[in-house]
Amino acid sequence: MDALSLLWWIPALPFLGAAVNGLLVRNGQKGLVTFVGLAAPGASMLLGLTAIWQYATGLAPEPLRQAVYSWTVGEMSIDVAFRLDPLSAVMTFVVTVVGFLIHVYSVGYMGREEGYRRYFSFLNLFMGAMLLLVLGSNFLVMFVGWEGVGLCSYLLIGYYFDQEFPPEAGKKAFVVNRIGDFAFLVGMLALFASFGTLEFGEITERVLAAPEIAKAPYVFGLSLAGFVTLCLFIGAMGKSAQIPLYVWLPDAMAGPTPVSALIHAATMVTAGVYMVVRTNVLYQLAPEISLFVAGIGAATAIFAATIGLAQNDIKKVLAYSTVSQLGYMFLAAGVGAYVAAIFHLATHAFFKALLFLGSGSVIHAMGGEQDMQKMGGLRKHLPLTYPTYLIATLAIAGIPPLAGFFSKDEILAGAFAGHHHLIWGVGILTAGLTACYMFRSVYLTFHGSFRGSHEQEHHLHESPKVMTVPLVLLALGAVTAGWIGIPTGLWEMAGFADHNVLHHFLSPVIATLPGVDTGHHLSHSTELLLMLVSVAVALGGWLVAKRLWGGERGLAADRTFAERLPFVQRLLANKYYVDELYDRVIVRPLAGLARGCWKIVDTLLIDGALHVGAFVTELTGDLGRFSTTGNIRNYALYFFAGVLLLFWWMIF
Amino acid sequence: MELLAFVVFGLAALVSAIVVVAHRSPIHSTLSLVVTLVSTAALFLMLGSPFLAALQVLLYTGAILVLFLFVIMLLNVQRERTGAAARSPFQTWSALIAAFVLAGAVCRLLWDAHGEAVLAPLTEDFVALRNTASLLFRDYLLPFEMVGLLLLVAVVVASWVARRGGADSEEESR
Amino acid sequence: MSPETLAALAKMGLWLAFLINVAPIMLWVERRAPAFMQDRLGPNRVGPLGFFQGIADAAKFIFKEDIEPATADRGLYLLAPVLALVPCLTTYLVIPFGPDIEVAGRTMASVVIDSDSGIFVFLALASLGVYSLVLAGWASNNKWSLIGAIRASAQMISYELALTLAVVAALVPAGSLHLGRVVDYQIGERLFGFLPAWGVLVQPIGFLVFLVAMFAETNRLPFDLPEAESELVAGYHTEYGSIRFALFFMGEYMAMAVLSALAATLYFGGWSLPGVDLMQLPGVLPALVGFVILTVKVAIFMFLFVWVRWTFPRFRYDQLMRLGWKVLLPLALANLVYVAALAVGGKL
Amino acid sequence: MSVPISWYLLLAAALFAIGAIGALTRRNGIAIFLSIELMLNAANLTLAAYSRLLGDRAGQMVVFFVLAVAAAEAAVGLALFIGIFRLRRTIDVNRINLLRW
Repeated sequence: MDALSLLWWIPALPFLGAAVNGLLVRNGQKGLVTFVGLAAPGASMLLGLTAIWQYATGLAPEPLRQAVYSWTVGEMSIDVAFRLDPLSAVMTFVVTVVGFLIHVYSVGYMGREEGYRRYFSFLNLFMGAMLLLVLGSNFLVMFVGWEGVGLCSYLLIGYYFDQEFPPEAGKKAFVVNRIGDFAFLVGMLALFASFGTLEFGEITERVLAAPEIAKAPYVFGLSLAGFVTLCLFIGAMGKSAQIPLYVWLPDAMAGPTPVSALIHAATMVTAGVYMVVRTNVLYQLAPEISLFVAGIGAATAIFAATIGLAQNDIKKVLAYSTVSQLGYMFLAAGVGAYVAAIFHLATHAFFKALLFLGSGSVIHAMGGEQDMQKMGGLRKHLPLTYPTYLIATLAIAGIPPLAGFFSKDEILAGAFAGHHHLIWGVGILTAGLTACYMFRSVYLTFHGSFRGSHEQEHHLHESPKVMTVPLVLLALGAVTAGWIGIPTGLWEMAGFADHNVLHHFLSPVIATLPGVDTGHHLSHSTELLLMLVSVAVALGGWLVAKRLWGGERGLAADRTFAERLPFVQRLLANKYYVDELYDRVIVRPLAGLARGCWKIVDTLLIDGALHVGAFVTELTGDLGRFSTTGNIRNYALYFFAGVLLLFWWMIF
Repeated sequence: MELLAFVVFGLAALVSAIVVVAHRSPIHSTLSLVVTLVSTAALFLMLGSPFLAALQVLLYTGAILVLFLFVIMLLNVQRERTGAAARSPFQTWSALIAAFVLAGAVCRLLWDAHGEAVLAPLTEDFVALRNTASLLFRDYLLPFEMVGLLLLVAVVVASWVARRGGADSEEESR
Repeated sequence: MSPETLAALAKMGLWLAFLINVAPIMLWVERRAPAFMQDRLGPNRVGPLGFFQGIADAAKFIFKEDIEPATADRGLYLLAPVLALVPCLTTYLVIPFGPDIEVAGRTMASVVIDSDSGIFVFLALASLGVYSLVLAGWASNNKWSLIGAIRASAQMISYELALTLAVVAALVPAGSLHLGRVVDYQIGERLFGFLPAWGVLVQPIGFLVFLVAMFAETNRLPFDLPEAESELVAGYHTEYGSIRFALFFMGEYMAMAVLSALAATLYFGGWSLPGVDLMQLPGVLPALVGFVILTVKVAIFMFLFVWVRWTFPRFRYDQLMRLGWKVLLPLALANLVYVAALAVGGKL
Repeated sequence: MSVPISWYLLLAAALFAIGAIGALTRRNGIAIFLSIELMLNAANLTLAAYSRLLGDRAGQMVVFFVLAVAAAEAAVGLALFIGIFRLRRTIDVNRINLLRW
């Protein structure tokens, strides 16, 4: 079977599953729901893997494009087309594999929930939308997927709609995303206005052929490339939770934990990174925006990492960790290390999904409790969850030879090579902090003695196989995912041929522009030194965490910290009061403005005009109705008068 | 001779028409209308249409006005009440003025159009009933049939509307 | 005075002489005939066999005190009995009573109004008969009278339909509204080669309808609901006495006579007798003999009226209406269709 | 002596005006009906007169149809009055003003 010709079925299958589960199956048919809910993304995954395999082993390095339908409005024609190239192949791989594993995990985790069918319908819908996003051949299809995942995110955050907070969080996510989406739309339309097409391939070709078009001044003192990339990046800020639009992501943890793993850690939030890399040719032509991207990424990375240090909710820790790691990815993209960004995206997908699923297992065991202050010593009770969680932590901390080490190291190397030393410094500091707060969560959760209630302790149990098997598989990925991108330098130093598979695979996607300097090459010694530094920092972070929270120490360090530096502790625990700031600066003025509009524009002007109109009409009617006396003789007289008038008119 | 007949029947028609309108008793109004119609029938005869004259008497006075009388007696309609409350001077005066204006204008127009023109003598052909019949049943067959249908519908509707003890009738609840 | 006018006056005089005498004679018949049927004597003091009884009754009516109800609508009260005579004193004008005759070198029709519209005029004038009943009932300001008047108007309108339809069917064979042509047709044609083509033989059902409707139109038993003495005292003429009552009385008998003449004309060959050719007679004799023949036929009908009166009981009002609308009207229509089909098929 | 055609027409116009006055001023529903019949009759007279003037019997046909329609109208109208009378015990149009404002 030629999987490549069936490309469009990859996103279509999950959509089909969502439709079947959402529209045809009844609530009670749990087995059928499970079957459809797993079969659709499973088939999609198999198809996707086959297609990637066939593409990667194929002779043609050309991107594969498949148009399904042509949407024509007037003279404008946009294809509903799919594109398989190295970048979308990597993304498809991550999305389908991680997505499918999380689907399997969900069967166990969500087994006793009320809206089981709804959940799987939405989850399939998300898979479809995400695959549409990554496989779309032009901005419009991508945008449809982009909005689709936003919708699913909203639906799934607000999954527990009978509680108070989740729907609020869903709304917040949606509204914050809208801000970014709007900018995305503006950027997209600017591209369309300039090039008359939205196809990735065509735009890249045109820009490569004539870079001066993209460099020409456009608006606000920016070049076309600058304007478009800025707009797109603002879109990415929303979707990928960068400063200042990151605030929705920690709240998004109100959704079910597998949702957090899939959408708000592994896949959807990386869409922004994917999009930036997808349009790398434009970013390369807009160095100032690239630098801005890097700066935002670095700031987000360290900012979120510091907050992560002071969080007690296990999922919040992971959420801020996600924000921080996404910052890393943008840092990479900003400094021109696009492959590193995608590399980190892929490895991160595995270990972050693993972390979330592990935390889900913990929460499952704790009967819904998420506060780490009530945990401790869980490793005895969770013999499978603990090692997998630990592996993920090691991976994210950057301990070799796990996945996180290679990707993170490549980012830092990229930053250093591009002479962005300050950014590199921030990155390395963040790496230490990451190790520190991640091990804090490990120690508080699994080590020491149990701090929860007796009931909870009695209830503790390892999760069922359907949940632990995905954990193990993901752990395998977290260990090995990095090996596809072992740096060229290491291979060379070890005397082997270059086996940096990922780099070679992705290189066709990264545009090489004349006059744009991308070839920063570090000497092998520098590269090795940088690796050692980052490993040392990671180990340092781990050791600090062990000193502070390891063993039976529990929460003592937190208390000491709060006593010694109450201001800093409160600042961190309250996430720098950003939500409050936004509330004061943006939300309330907006609400006030809206209220003003309502009172003055709507009630006074619009309603007033209507009331005046209605009053006039009513008055006319009140006066006019006296002519309808109900007395037929009056009517006859009107009639007769009319006849006379007609008569007069006809004669004279 | 013809002039005498016209004066007699015309005056009869006019006077009885005024009585129709002016008399307060519906019975007297109806009977005056009978006189008007019979006079008009005579005028039809003078205008060379014995068919219309006979039809006028047969249909109008013999059937329609009998129906009026029948209904008036059935409902026992009394004379119209007089008195301030029942009067509406505006209606009355405007009606009078409008009618006089109309009549005046029409009369003026007709007089201007025809003046003292006198009719040509009647021809046998015009009066012959056979010709009238062939016109009615040949050239005007479709309207004739449609009028028949109309009358059928009217009969059905009338008997339905006026039926005793209908669902919406007060009669039944008593 | 023109010869035409003179001739018309003569013809009218002939008719009036006949009609004036109908009432007194019928008074006598109405009393002697039932007496004979019931095996009793009846009036036998005034004249031979009490023959002048009618004259005595008429004298009584004329000399009785004229009483008017105080609450009556006087004008209409006085008008109504006069109107009772109007239809009968006008409708005979179109009934032929003989063949065309030659008088003083002129051909003259034995009918007062020799018009194409003949029967049309008859029906139009006959339809005015209802007014006298309605006005009498209304003007009397008496509930019995009013009920009688309402009954009369409904009854006469209802049966007029059947009557008219039967008449139309009877006209179809001759193809003319002129009654003289109808009689000519009945004289000229033969059924099966030997029977006279009298209407009654061509369309017996039409005749039956006509006969029944005729009884109803004249308010005779068994259809005398408007004056049913056992229910309404005397119906529309309850409040009438003396000469005014006599006028109603005369009107009723004259209407019977005229309708009988029409029936004879439409269905029994009118003034003709099979095998008798009046044209052989000289002068005005054909007309006079024709009139006598017609009178004999009318007399037979009149006796039928009396006979039926003393034979059948009175109908109930709803039965009357049902008979009129649901039996006679469909029958008359069916008869008309039948006759029209015969005419179109060339069988007549 | 012959009568000018305009006399017939003027008579018809006068009858029509009288009928109109009646239709507009009478309060009794049946009287209004009678006035309308009067107006119809006036129109019929005009038609017959013009039929005579123009020597075209089409006018007589129209009169015939007017008569037939008048019969239908009278039947339905009087039935309506009977119905109204049953409900409201009156046929005074001043008091039959259900469709009032």
